[in-house]
Amino acid sequence: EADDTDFEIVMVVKLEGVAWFDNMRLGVEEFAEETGVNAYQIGAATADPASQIALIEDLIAKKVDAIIVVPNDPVALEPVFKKANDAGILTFTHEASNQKQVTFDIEAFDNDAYGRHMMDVMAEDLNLEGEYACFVGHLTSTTHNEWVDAEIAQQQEKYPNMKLVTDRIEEQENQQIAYEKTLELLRTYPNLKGVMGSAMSTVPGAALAIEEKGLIGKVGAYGTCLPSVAYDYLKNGAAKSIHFWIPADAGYVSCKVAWEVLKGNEIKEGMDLGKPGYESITIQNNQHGFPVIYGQAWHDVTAENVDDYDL
Amino acid sequence: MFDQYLKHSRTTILFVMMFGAFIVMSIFLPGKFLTLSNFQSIASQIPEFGLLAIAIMLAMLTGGIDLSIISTANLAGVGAALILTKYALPQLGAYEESYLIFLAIVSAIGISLLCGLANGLLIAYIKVPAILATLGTMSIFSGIAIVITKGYGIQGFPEKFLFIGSGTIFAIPMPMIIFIVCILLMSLILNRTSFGFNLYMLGSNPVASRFSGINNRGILVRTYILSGLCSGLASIIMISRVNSIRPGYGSAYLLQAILVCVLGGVDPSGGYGNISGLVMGIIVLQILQSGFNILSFSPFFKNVVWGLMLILVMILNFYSSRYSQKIRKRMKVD
Amino acid sequence: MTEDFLKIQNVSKFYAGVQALDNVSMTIGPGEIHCLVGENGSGKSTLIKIIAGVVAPNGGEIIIQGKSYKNLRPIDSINEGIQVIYQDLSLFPNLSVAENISLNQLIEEKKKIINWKEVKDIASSVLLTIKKELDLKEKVENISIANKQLVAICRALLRNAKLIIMDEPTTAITKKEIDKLLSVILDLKESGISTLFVSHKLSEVLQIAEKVTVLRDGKKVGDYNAGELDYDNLSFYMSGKKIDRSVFDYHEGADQKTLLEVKDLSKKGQFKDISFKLRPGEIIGMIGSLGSGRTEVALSLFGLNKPDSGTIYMNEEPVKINSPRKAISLGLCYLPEDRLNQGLFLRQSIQNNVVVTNLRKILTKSKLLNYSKKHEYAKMWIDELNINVPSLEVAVQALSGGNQQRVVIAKWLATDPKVFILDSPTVGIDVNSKSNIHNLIRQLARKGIGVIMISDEVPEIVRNCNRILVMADGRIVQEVNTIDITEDKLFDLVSSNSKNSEG
Amino acid sequence: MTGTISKSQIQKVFNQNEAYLSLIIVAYSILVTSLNPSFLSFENLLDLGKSSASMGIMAIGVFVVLLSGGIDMSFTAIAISGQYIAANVLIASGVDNIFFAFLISCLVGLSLGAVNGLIISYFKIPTFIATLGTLNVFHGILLTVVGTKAVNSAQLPDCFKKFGATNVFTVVKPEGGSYGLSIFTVIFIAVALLTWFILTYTQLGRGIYAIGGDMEAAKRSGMNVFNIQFFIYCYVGILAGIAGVLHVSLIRYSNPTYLVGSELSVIAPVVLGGTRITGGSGTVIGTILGVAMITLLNNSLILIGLSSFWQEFFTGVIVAISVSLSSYQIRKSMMI
Ligand SMILES: Nc1ncnc2c1ncn2[C@@H]1O[C@H](COP(=O)(O)OP(=O)(O)OP(=O)(O)O)[C@@H](O)[C@H]1O
Ligand SMILES: Nc1ncnc2c1ncn2[C@@H]1O[C@H](COP(=O)(O)OP(=O)(O)OP(=O)(O)O)[C@@H](O)[C@H]1O
Ligand SMILES: [Mg+2]
Ligand SMILES: [Mg+2]
Repeated sequence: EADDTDFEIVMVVKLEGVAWFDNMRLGVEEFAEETGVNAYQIGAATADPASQIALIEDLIAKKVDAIIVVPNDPVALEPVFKKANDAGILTFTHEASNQKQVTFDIEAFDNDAYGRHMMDVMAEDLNLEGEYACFVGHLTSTTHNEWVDAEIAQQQEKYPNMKLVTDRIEEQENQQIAYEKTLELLRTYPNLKGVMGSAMSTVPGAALAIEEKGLIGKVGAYGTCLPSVAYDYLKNGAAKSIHFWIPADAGYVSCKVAWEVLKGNEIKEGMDLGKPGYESITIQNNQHGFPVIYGQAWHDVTAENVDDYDL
Repeated sequence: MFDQYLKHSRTTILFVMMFGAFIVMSIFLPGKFLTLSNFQSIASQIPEFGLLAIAIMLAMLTGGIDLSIISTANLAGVGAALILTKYALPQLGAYEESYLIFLAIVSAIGISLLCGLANGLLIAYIKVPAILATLGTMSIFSGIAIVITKGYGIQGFPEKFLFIGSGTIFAIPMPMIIFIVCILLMSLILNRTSFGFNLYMLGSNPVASRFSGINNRGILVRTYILSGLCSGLASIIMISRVNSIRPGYGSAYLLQAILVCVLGGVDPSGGYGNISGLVMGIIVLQILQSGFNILSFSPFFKNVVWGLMLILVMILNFYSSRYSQKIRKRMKVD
Repeated sequence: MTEDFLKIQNVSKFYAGVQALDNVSMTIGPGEIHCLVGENGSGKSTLIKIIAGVVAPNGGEIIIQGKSYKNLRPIDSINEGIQVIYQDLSLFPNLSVAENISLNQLIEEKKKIINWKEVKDIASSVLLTIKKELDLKEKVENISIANKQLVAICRALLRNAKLIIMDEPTTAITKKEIDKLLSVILDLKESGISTLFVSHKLSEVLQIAEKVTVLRDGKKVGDYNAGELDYDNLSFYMSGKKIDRSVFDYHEGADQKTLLEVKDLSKKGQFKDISFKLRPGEIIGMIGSLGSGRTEVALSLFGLNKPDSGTIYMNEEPVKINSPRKAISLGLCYLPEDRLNQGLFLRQSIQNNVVVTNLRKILTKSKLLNYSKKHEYAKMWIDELNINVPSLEVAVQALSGGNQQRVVIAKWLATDPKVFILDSPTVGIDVNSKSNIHNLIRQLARKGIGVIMISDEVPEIVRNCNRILVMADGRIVQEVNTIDITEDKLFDLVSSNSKNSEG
Repeated sequence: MTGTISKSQIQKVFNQNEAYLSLIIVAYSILVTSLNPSFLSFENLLDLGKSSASMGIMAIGVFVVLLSGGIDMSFTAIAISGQYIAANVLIASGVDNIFFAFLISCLVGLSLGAVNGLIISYFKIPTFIATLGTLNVFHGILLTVVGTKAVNSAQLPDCFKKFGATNVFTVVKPEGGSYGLSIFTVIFIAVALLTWFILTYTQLGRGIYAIGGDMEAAKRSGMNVFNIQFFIYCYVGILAGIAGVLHVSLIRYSNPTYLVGSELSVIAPVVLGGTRITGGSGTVIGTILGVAMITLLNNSLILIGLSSFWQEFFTGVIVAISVSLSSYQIRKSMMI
């Protein structure tokens, strides 16, 4: 019988050196320590699918056992995943619910639900009315686009008194651009009430602009962000509510799924993967017929509970 | 003869480096570096990047630069992808499918030629400095790609098309075969045609080339078209390899391609540099990159090594030219 | 006599594969006008650069005012009062005339802060000494070569200078300016300033030199007092050969068709109503004062300067020449006046420089370059023109001026031209090479090529042309047959017309 | 004189580059204002001045290097190193003083700039290659040795935030809120003036022009080319250090992966401003105009109501048009 710990599981993240994936690494390391499996995380210096593929190519050459990817561009990975599978390597993804060629995709939650949830929170905070704008990191970023699609859909279905002022705005994952674009939005749409962010950099950038223009209380920043990044702005009221899932947990859970599959165990609906929000997972096949594991792992953070997080 | 050898001292340094990198990696990664799969991995990564590097090199030979290579590739890829997916119906017969693939390839190439032409016209006729012209067109091309796709990727191409990016012939990855053909063709063009000859002359002194009756504008336009073509070919390999296209794909390649050109001995001020140097530069970079990936080095450490390498080549160059002067002197005295 | 100002002892210098200087010694006394002559590549400029501290010698000693320098830097040399007019002028193209002129003075005075009024004052006062007016604000890159040369001369005339070295300062300027310069040198001598003067125009050398040092192949041939020298023995010392000083004798051939005719060619601000005819085998000289528009006319014929009106006929057919390619295809070619920038690809090999105009001849049937053909073809022309090269692979910048010019000529002859326009073909070229080039040009004419030769040198024009166009202010003011005129008369003609243009 | 006509024409054309750029800026501003009058508010202009300051300062540095005939690719890595190290040192030492931050950032900038200067002037490596190398080395070392963890606004010492909010004068709006002339803009102007002064009125500055015009001639005229080059790269380093502090103070966030990768978008406005890429020619005013043009473009697309999907395309078209217009004017004077 093969040793249950004699596996090499590699997490390939979008980008090295950002807070989000630094945190994810903690989860991967926790998993490695707890189980004794050789699990670790790598990433490229630039968030470009091409560099990520290069990393995976080399992992295939290295003959690891499982590769988990947080893709910059999910479809771009299909061929290289196929190659990995052909070489007997298992492939998994996180944040790519439409992925083909994977054993499992692991999602902290359903993107559509998450987007709708963020819109609900914002709408409630704005008393169900007012103008808002949505940001994406890059116009080409799938997850962000899915969230924004869901947000807009939810608003159109449920909040007729709210109004999207312009097409989704790109801030290139850059806080200064988020700041400048928000300034411009505030000038162009004086009745703007809410700014919805998708990338980590939007909320602080937008909140800063709101604060500087003396609009705290009149305009608020919402959206996905880390508590530590948005901390000041939540406290001073420029950012009203942020949402995130804990990357370390996602990292841990993904490794765990990979390990269970490597050991030959079955992943079942309702299983507990050992982290909050993943106590009772659901499994659905995506449109291409590949199974996706969903948790309910999002966290809503406001000025009240932001101190509870150290991330 | 000795002169000839010295003239190529830069190439020699590169060659030694390439060999050194290879040996070091083989020793430090026993059983992991010297494997067929690793070579296949290296071989399938080099081509698209290599073609982009050639595209930059061509522009550099004229003393310019082409920043729009990635956007050209993206736009060409979007064009091809539109054709491949729009008409890729399941009931398509084998013949139609081949025809479709052919059409897609032709349109990708056509688009990239047009992009190159646009650059060439701006640079040759309106005399916009290349860095500005291509910076502008970079935004225009990728802007068009974004307008067309609204930011969403286009995916799912016919199986046959994927052979270009992922297939192998006698264990040699298809992209590598394309790349080798391109290298050979490009060396032929640069070294053996009058266009290539004139390109080098123009790069080393545009005024004198004008005074010698070289059609500077024509050469410039053709160079940028050729550079566009290389980007187009890269894009075909690229979209086939990843079975999708999305604007922005490959943006990390831009600075890397410039880096590898310079490492490979292309003079950014024009007139000097050859394909063999470039290819060696690419191989050095790829060997180190793959080695570091296998070793799970921090990607930032890779940057340090590349940067150091670049400076090191130049410093060695500096000393070798000093040294060679001394040798010459001694030969003279003897 | 007082102590020598400058003493050079056993200086040697190697360049890649070339011994530029071999054990050369020389002294220059205070107030002495010392000339340095030698063929192209004999090491004159190298010696000068060594004195200036720009190039480090491989051996030997440099003693300035009794102080021996091991590691002479440019700034030491400047501080010792040595000012150099470099052969390539070494001006700053992007700076104004005023600044170029006064820069050295400011550096010399170790000024940290620039007073622009002072810059202007220095420049205008120096210009006054050579009685020349220039637009002080103009950038040097926008002025003509001649004016650049004047700027370089002005720059060297510093207040504290003790030795002024002039490396071919008179190549582009005309007789009148040259005379002024020579008189300035005599003035300098009066105030105890020495001059080291390099020129290929032996008449100038003979006119002002007190002492002459002759170099050949990097070795010193000897020091001579001016009194012992005349044109013939000086050129013999330089080249070891007797210089052919024959004259072009033009025989009207049977074929008297007009090869090239220019009718009423005008371009606003440059030239007006230019008309002339050129027959096969003719050498037409174009002479005139600076800025008289000769180069512009030539550029128009070569498709690089679109004229406003007028017609050009080749073989009695009207032609439109809108690019050098077109010109070449019509059988016209142009040897540009700025050899280094316009004529040569300095860092490219000699053979590439030769074949560049005529790749067709070295293509294989499948339109690919044939390297051995290329080599042979280049070699053929190099041999044909007797160009002395170490190897065809060497960069052309390693060649001496005369050989470089012959490479340019070779490149044009390779196109099999009918009309050859030579703009200042012997600028900066030594007497021996010069006479070789002249012979070459005459041979071309004899073969039926029509030649237009632009030059500032009256003797060159008179000896080599059968007809002369005198230009001033963008117009042809006179057309004369060479047999009808003497050198002196032509001098007068040119200078009287240029006086008009200045007045 | 016949020559004078063409001469003055050429000169006019060269100065015209700035005129053309100003014209394009004015025309574009009119377009934007007609689509959305709030563009031309004093407030907006002051805001733009603030946002563009750090890029502007880096652009001035790039301008000086380009002028000298070199190019610097590494200044973004220097700026981010200065900023990030300063932020971390302030946190670690507990000293909450913006001058200390500037001191550290500028020291880092100075030393990295000095490395560039030494490599370039000692080994005579082409500047493009040398700085492309050091770009990778500096940034790589920063990320591997100093760290990759971003400094959040909550962790960032207060002095940065205060500094970022400092205005030289403040206008309180009747409807509430206020705006003012940011100290950033003043620093930018001061740097521009200082640079202009150095370039115009010091021997050193003329030396920079001189080596940009002809390096060999500069050596021959006894200038200490080594020192001049060394100064240039140190100066760029210091400017990058200043820009780094402004950048972190503006967004209250220091991420060591920021800025790097934006080299070309800083070099472009400098070239757009008429600085010759081969050196020797260019003006501070032109550089400022170039920066203004790009800033304007980046901060007006929402105002004119352009869909985000079209923004990149539009930016490209405007850049292409403006560079074409100015190049087209100059092209006649070129013999190639
Ligand atoms: N930088 C250099 N590198 C290599 N060889 C050189 C260099 N400079 C000069 N030489 C060679 O040294 C020799 C002497 O050159 P130098 O310029 O001193 O000649 P010169 O007497 O000034 O000739 P001319 O009359 O043409 O100016 C020539 O053979 C030349 O090719
Ligand atoms: N004032 C000027 N401004 C710019 N370029 C000039 C000016 N004068 C002359 N040039 C250019 O410089 C080159 C040589 O000038 P030069 O003084 O020899 O005048 P030219 O008109 O050619 O007269 P010539 O050859 O008869 O002396 C030519 O290419 C000419 O176009
Ligand atoms: Mg000389
Ligand atoms: Mg002339």
